[in-house]
Amino acid sequence: MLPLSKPAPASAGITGTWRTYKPVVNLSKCIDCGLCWLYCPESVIDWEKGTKVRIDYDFCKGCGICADVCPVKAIDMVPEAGV
Amino acid sequence: MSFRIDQLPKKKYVLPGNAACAGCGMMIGLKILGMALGEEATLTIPASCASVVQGLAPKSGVAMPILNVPFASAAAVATGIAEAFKSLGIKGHAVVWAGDGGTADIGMATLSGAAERNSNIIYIMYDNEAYMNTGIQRSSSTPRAAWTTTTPTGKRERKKDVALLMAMHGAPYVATASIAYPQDFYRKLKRAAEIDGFKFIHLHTPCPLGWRLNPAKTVEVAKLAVETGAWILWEYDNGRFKLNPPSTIYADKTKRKPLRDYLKLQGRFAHLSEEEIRLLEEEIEAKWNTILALSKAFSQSQ
Amino acid sequence: MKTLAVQKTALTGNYAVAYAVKMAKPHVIAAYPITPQTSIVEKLSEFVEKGELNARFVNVESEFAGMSVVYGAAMAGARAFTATSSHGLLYMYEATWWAALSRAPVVMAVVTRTIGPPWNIHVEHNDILVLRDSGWIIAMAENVQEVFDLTLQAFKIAETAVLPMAVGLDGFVLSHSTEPVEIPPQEAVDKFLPPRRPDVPLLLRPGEPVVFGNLPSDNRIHARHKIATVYEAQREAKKVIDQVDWEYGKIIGRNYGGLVEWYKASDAKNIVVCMGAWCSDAKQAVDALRKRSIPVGLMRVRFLRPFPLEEVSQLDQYEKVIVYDRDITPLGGVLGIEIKAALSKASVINIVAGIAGVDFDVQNFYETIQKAIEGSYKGIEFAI
Amino acid sequence: MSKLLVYEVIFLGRGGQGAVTAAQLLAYAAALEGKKAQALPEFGAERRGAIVRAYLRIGEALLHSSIKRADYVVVLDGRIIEQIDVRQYGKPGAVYIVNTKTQADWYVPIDATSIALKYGLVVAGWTVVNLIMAAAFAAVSGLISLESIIKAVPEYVPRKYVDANVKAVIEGYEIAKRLVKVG
Repeated sequence: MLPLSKPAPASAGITGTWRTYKPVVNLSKCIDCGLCWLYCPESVIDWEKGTKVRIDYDFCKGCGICADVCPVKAIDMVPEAGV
Repeated sequence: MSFRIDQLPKKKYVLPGNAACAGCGMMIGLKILGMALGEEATLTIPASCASVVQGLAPKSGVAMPILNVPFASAAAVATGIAEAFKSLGIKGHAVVWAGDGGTADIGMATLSGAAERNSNIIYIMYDNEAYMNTGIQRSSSTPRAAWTTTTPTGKRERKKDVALLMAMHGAPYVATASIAYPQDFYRKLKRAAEIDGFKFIHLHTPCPLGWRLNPAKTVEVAKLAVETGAWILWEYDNGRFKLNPPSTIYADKTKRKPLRDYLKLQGRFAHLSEEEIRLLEEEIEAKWNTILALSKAFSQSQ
Repeated sequence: MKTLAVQKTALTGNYAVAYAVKMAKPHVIAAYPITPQTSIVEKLSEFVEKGELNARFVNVESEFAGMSVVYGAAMAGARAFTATSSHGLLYMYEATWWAALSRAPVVMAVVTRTIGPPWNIHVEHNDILVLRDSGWIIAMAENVQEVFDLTLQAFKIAETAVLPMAVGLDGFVLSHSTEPVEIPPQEAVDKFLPPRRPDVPLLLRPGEPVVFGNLPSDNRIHARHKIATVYEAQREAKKVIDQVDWEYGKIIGRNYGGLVEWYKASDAKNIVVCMGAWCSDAKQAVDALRKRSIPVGLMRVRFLRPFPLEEVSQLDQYEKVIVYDRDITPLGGVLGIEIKAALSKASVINIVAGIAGVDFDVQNFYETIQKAIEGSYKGIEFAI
Repeated sequence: MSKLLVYEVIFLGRGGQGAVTAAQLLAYAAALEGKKAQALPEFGAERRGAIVRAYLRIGEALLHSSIKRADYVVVLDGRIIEQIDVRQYGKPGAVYIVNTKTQADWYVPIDATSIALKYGLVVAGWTVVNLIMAAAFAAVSGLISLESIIKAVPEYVPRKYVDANVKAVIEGYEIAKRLVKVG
């Protein structure tokens, strides 16, 4: 009766294509604090204490907040190929 | 209440691939809302960026029940939901997630009405300080001097302080919050959920597009707003008005960072002269005097 | 079946609404006072305060908020009621469309009143007619008993058709007139009107992440939804109205027979069409003309939405169709325009009268019907 | 146009005097007898002290236009007949019932004010005569019984004024009945 929506990834498409810079985690520097996970506006960073972080590049828009909030500068923003 | 980051729920209430701009501060707020009340909340969202970021039907990039509603109606629709829940014996919170336009301007009447009759809702005003969804037009919550497309030489009027207005309604719970301080916002959401009646949280949410800001700096600039004293974290809980950390220490003016540090990250303030910055500092000082006077006058629970 | 203990009383139209709403056991009521609607919500708030009605009564700060509250309540599964009039309806206008296109089964009494300026609290139908394109079901009562019956029926119609419904009653003429009313016993009403299904049109519950109203990925999804609501659901509603009226007759003992009422129409040569309280006066004029061997009949429009297309198409068999409108648009009256559009043969005369509360009585009907039949009027006539 | 089998009544009073309530009470009382009756308000905003009208129909049909000229005209305040031409509201042969001490040949005089004072029916400086005059109309017209009116009183009067109103209504009804018999 009503056109309803259900939660699903990619409600605006494969938003990883929006990216100009790509966050790359230097896991050897990572102190597993979880701040990048906490502040990522996209929920594209997965984290459990002890497992360190993993970024879903299909959807990461490359905003760079994770790199900015990282207390040990373990995330680099690397230009995407072709940019 | 304190908590460790690793103890926060991992379930995603904001889903990857949604329609928010890169670096959107509001989405950090929505994430925290999900963590705090995701299983208990039914959201009412008026016309705003928040209606767009959900992405395209039949998908939704926000994993909570949502009723999208007309611009001015949110506080009243949520009242209806809360009353229905009460009448039908359903547990849960009717939560409004609205922007500064939908709250401070077009939605002011329904908001004030809900506050005055103490409707049992949690109203969150995510404040990115202009009509960002329609392309950066001024709102009454835009700070003085800020550039917007309808204030091309800077806004001449001061920012409407909606949180104080709600406190002056005598609402049982009113607080300010910032997306830079998720722990504080989380705690305030949990506190609001414990209280019967009208709850209002004014959440400061930078907008890279509208603030002419590097998206990477969203959290940093929000933090600077607090550290320079331009945004003050406080809560008014059952008649008691108090500052919250880290704003508590900034009651001492000398502890604050220079306002310039906050302004210089934002293109919307790029045109400001030294004199204009000085005037803004005076205005911030006046706001602090008000807040400190209130926390002195309302230092006990009523 | 045991004989029902019907209570015979006399009520104003507004109190008839309030009593019917009380018996429908709504969960949420929200409304803002406006003359001449006010005594509906005053009475309902009194019922709630006295504990005679177990509903949540929300005192709102505007009609826009009133409609928004009942909309939210209805979407959360509640039976919800509001009432308004004139400028109040205009002020809630945005939310009325949102309610219809959300398939929110709210019920609203509209005490029809003139739209200003200048300020004028008297009857006119332009206010309720602004709902006509939105998907709302719109009924107009002729007398206080029908006000009561339509209000009760409205809850069942709205909840079955899953569309909001407005019950129109003429300002002062019905809202403040005291007339005999038969009130059925509560157990009969309960039998007629069971509790609402809270999961239609959607189940809005914490922990159930369903979203309504975000942007469509394909505008055709939206277009299909609009067609389904304002066109197809309206057509379905006609069957619902017939069924509900039949059930009401069976359980409560009174029914009305559908979207229109025919009055002495079967042997008539010319026919009068009108809507609302003044149909009583028009019927007396028809009787008086018939006593002088002028074979005229009447079709009373009870429901403007869904539009009674089948019934109206029967008007083609009459020589002259004399349509009375208590409203005005740049093209004439709304009924006149819509009936003309539905007919191919009959000559339609549209008489616009009684707007801005101008009194129009049996004698006025008698004279204007006579003139219309004689051929003194062409097209649109303003009988002020 | 043929005559309708409907009796029409106009109440003339001052805003706040309860003309509408008088008409409503009579409609309710008529409904208790299974009669078709309707009380219509003046379709306008009331101002305290201004002359207002209320309408009553009893008969075979309910109509929804106002009444211009009535079969009965009931005047709640006698000073009104000095102020306006009350007879503009009556059909030819109409019966006029006026709350006054003064006699005249064209109306039935009922001293409702004295009855109201006798039973303490004074609210906020106004003597409450509306139901006494309603009862007088019932007596003069013979259209509604005193018993039905007494039953209707509690529906339209705050509880603490019911007894006084019932006594006053009975007295008004009986006085009117006697006057009609004599007349």
